[in-house]
Amino acid sequence: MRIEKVVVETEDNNVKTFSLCFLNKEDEGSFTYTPGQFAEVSVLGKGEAPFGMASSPTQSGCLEFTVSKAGVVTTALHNMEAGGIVGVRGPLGNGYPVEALKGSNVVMIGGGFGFSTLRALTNFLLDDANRGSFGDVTVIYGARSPGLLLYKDELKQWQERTDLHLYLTVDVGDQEWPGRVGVVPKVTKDIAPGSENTYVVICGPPVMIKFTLPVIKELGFAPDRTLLSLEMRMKCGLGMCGRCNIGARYVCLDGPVFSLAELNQLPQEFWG
Amino acid sequence: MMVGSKDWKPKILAFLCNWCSYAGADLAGTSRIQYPANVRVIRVPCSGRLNPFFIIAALQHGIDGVLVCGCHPGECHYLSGNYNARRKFALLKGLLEYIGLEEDRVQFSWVSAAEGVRFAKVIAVATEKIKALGPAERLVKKPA
Amino acid sequence: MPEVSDKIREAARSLLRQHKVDLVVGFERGSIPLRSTPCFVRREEDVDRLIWDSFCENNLAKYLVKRAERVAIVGKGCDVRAVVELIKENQISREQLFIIGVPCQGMVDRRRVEAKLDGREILEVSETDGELELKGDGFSEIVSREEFLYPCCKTCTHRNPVISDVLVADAAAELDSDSHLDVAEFEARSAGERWEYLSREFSKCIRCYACRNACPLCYCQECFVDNSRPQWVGKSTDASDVAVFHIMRAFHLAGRCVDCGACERACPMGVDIRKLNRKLVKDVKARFDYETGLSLDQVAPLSTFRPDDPEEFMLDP
Amino acid sequence: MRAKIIRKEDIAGLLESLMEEYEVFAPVKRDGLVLFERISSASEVFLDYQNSLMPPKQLTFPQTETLFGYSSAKGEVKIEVPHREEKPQLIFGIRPCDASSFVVLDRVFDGEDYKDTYYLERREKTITVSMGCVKPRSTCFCSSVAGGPFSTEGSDLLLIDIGDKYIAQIVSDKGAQLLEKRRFRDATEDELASAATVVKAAEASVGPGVEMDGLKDKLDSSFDDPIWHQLTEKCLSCGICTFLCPTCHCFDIVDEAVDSNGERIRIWDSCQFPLFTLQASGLNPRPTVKERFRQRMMHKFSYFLDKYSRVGCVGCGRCITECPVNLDLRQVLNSVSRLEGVK
Repeated sequence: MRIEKVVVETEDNNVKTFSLCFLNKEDEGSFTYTPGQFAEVSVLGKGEAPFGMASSPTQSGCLEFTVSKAGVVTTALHNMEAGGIVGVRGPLGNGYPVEALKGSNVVMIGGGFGFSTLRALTNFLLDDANRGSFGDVTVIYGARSPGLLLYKDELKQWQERTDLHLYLTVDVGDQEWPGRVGVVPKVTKDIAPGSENTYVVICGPPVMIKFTLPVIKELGFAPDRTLLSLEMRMKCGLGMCGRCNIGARYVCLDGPVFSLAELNQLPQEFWG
Repeated sequence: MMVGSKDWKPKILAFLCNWCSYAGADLAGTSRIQYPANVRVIRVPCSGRLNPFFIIAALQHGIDGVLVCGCHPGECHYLSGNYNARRKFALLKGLLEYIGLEEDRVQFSWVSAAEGVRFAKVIAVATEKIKALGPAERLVKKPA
Repeated sequence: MPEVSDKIREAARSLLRQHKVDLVVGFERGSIPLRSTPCFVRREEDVDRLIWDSFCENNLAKYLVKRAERVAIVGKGCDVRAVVELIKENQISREQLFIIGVPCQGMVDRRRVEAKLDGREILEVSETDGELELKGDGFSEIVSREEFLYPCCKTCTHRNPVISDVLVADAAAELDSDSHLDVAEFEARSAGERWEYLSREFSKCIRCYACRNACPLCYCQECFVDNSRPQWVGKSTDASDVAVFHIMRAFHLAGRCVDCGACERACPMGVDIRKLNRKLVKDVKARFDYETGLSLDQVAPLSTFRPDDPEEFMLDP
Repeated sequence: MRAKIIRKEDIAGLLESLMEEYEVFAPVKRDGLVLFERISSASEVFLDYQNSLMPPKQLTFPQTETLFGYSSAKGEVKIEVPHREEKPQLIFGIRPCDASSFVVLDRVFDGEDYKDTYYLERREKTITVSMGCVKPRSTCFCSSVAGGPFSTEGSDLLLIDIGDKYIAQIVSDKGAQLLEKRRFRDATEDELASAATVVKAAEASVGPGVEMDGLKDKLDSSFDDPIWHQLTEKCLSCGICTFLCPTCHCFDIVDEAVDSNGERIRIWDSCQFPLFTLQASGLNPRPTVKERFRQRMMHKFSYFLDKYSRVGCVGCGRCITECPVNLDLRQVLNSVSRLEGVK
């Protein structure tokens, strides 16, 4: 695929969003995905790495990936510009169970650049064709500082919408930051979203998930209505190479989205 | 290119210490002293900075000869970088020869900032020796 | 060697009873013939698991690196030499360490014993005064222990631990010096022959890294083969990459290798790993007059220099 | 049982004729090591062995394999999938444990969701003539894991040594076809009876190995038990047990390239290496030998059962004989089995 556009998301330059367009039109038609699924993006000469799609399938055309610079492949990607060619293998994984969410309220809780697939899910839910199928939509999204929030323009648009409750928070604010200050678990507790007929979807760094789960439990969310998108080191994405398993379940194949009810049945091996 | 082919020119990589040898090379250049042009130069802060892996990586990627130059003993900008390097190089050169690499593939020499003539001579002699060996074969990584 | 085992237990028991250490690292009986296995004793009642015989082949210094507990190690000559280097490299402190020194009579090369029996499986081994009795289905054979010592035990010059807090046997007879004849013999071959021999050895390597992981001095948090930025060496079984792995593994041990042979004993494929290590041991001794793991005071050869170090290898046109 | 008789003196001739049709791989003794290698003459074959040091796994799942090559110039990317040999391969003298390991690997690579064509193509063109074990090693525990010294799983033909001749038991159509073309006589009742005696004696001689009853439940419920630390403390975290294992299949995918020209290769990886699960963020869910060794046990004796309804181990015992610190899988599993106070 060809890199169409590169957007620097954060002030530290460490997170960029890449819009990728299909070189062949027929591939575009056959690449159907749901929010929460991921793909292996490869940079020739460097290797491939898995990223969740940050775009929603309701937005046709380009695929978007939000990439934090951390390893070999991500660094190579960050060095690429519009016009560059990358490989994409996917879609992989299960994605968010959008059919099951229909008719329910949805609370999304995200932190850091783990917010990318929740952004995809939000855009999916807000799409004109879909919005009527879901109840209240709430997004709680935190970053370490205002400059590290992703998708700033989009967040502004979302703030103006009446069919979405958006709560932004930062761990440490600055003079210009008008919003909340506090870590995601605490803010979630303050907002205390209702749990009745509601799914909560969580994606973020392990430490955030770890401290958010007790809050969610306290708020009365049932484990089978608490959904988490997990991260593990992956290679094949096909459930063969053997590294991303939690118990007998492969994050790449059976996940990355699991309900808390499912995870409770598995060995607690994902926090490191 | 075939071994012994007249047109074959060895690829030689020279790691030059910033303070002495690189300046020596510079002097050779500004003084218009002639020396073989097969050498690609990489400037390093000190011969002591040279990770043996730089040499190995060069050989793996098909460089025909590696030359490392630093300040003469007692003249290191960092006082002892070259002394430490000398111990490392002695063992490395011995080990590489021991595994069967030709003796002259990897060479070391001292060149000071004032020694433009010596630099040219070192390059000429090193190049001659590497030329005599022909293209590197051993340790070169071949595509699968 | 039941009396040595007894003395080890005695020392371990008293250390644990008096709370002088939290842990004793020694050997216990293995699960298969010709094997003894590392053993971690933290309670007095487990002390009787400790044994000593001709199969205590692992270098236990491996288990000391960055340990927080006060620990006693049952150490033969080569283990203790490695301990000395680890202390110098700040991987363990002398103060937290108690060395139960075992003058060593050399360890038996299980693979050579097995090879001698040519496919007949050994099911039971007993050991008496310099002899091993090997029993299997329908056979019983007695072999001399001495004949089957590991090659590194045959050239070992420090069977007696160089430092210790207690010794559990009488001093072992020492060889005067290791003349590295094997290295000299190899050096005398042509470069082509050397390359051919080592290429063949390296071709057996499956890159399981047992040699690295068994080595008491290989403790880098991230080994060069695991570095990804930069990636120094490829990870496949490509001949060049395998050779580079072995060359650099050996080089990283220059002046640090105590020639305990743990790498070679761990290797399942029989790669002649010590061929490289011993070259460096020889050169370090010849050039810098340094023998590894003998003294806590002597500075490691690559951390120091002499202005008049030999430089005959340098180009001086 | 359908079976033919092959006299021992005819084995060489059989191999020579097989070599015309197949790439024949057989145990060969080189530098004292018994390994499966491609043979060009029957005389190279070494059949007086208990088991090979390495299983012939690399014949269907090579340690290093090019997935595709690529080159890039002026924004044009070219991808090239390597061309593979057409000639079928025959593995002669493979032990029944190793033969059944192919069935284990099939479960992984011939998955419901995804198929690994690289493996499956090789597997498809592989025929196995296995050699039953008259004298199992003391470290063998095939009988614990639903195998046996004369198990036929994964074999096309199984040879049973009854002295001066082999009974060639026909296990699959592939095996039947192989013998059909070559005129061997049917085994007599007497010969079948002596084969049965040999088989029975061998089966009786396989050690107790691993107590499998209730093991999976014990493993699942003892995940956080401190025993895992005690059992694995001596582990060196090397890759011997995984690389010599006939069923270990974990791999890594890496690029070998200069700039944007090179290839993407698949190489064996090991769950015992710290890097295996290390994330780019620095987080490692299996940071020490305890988690890694436990993963290996859980994968084979619990997760595999969950996923594929069979144990992911064939009981060859290589991880026992070759472990540099004698960390014996049987002892580990039996210790877990005997844990008290755990469900």
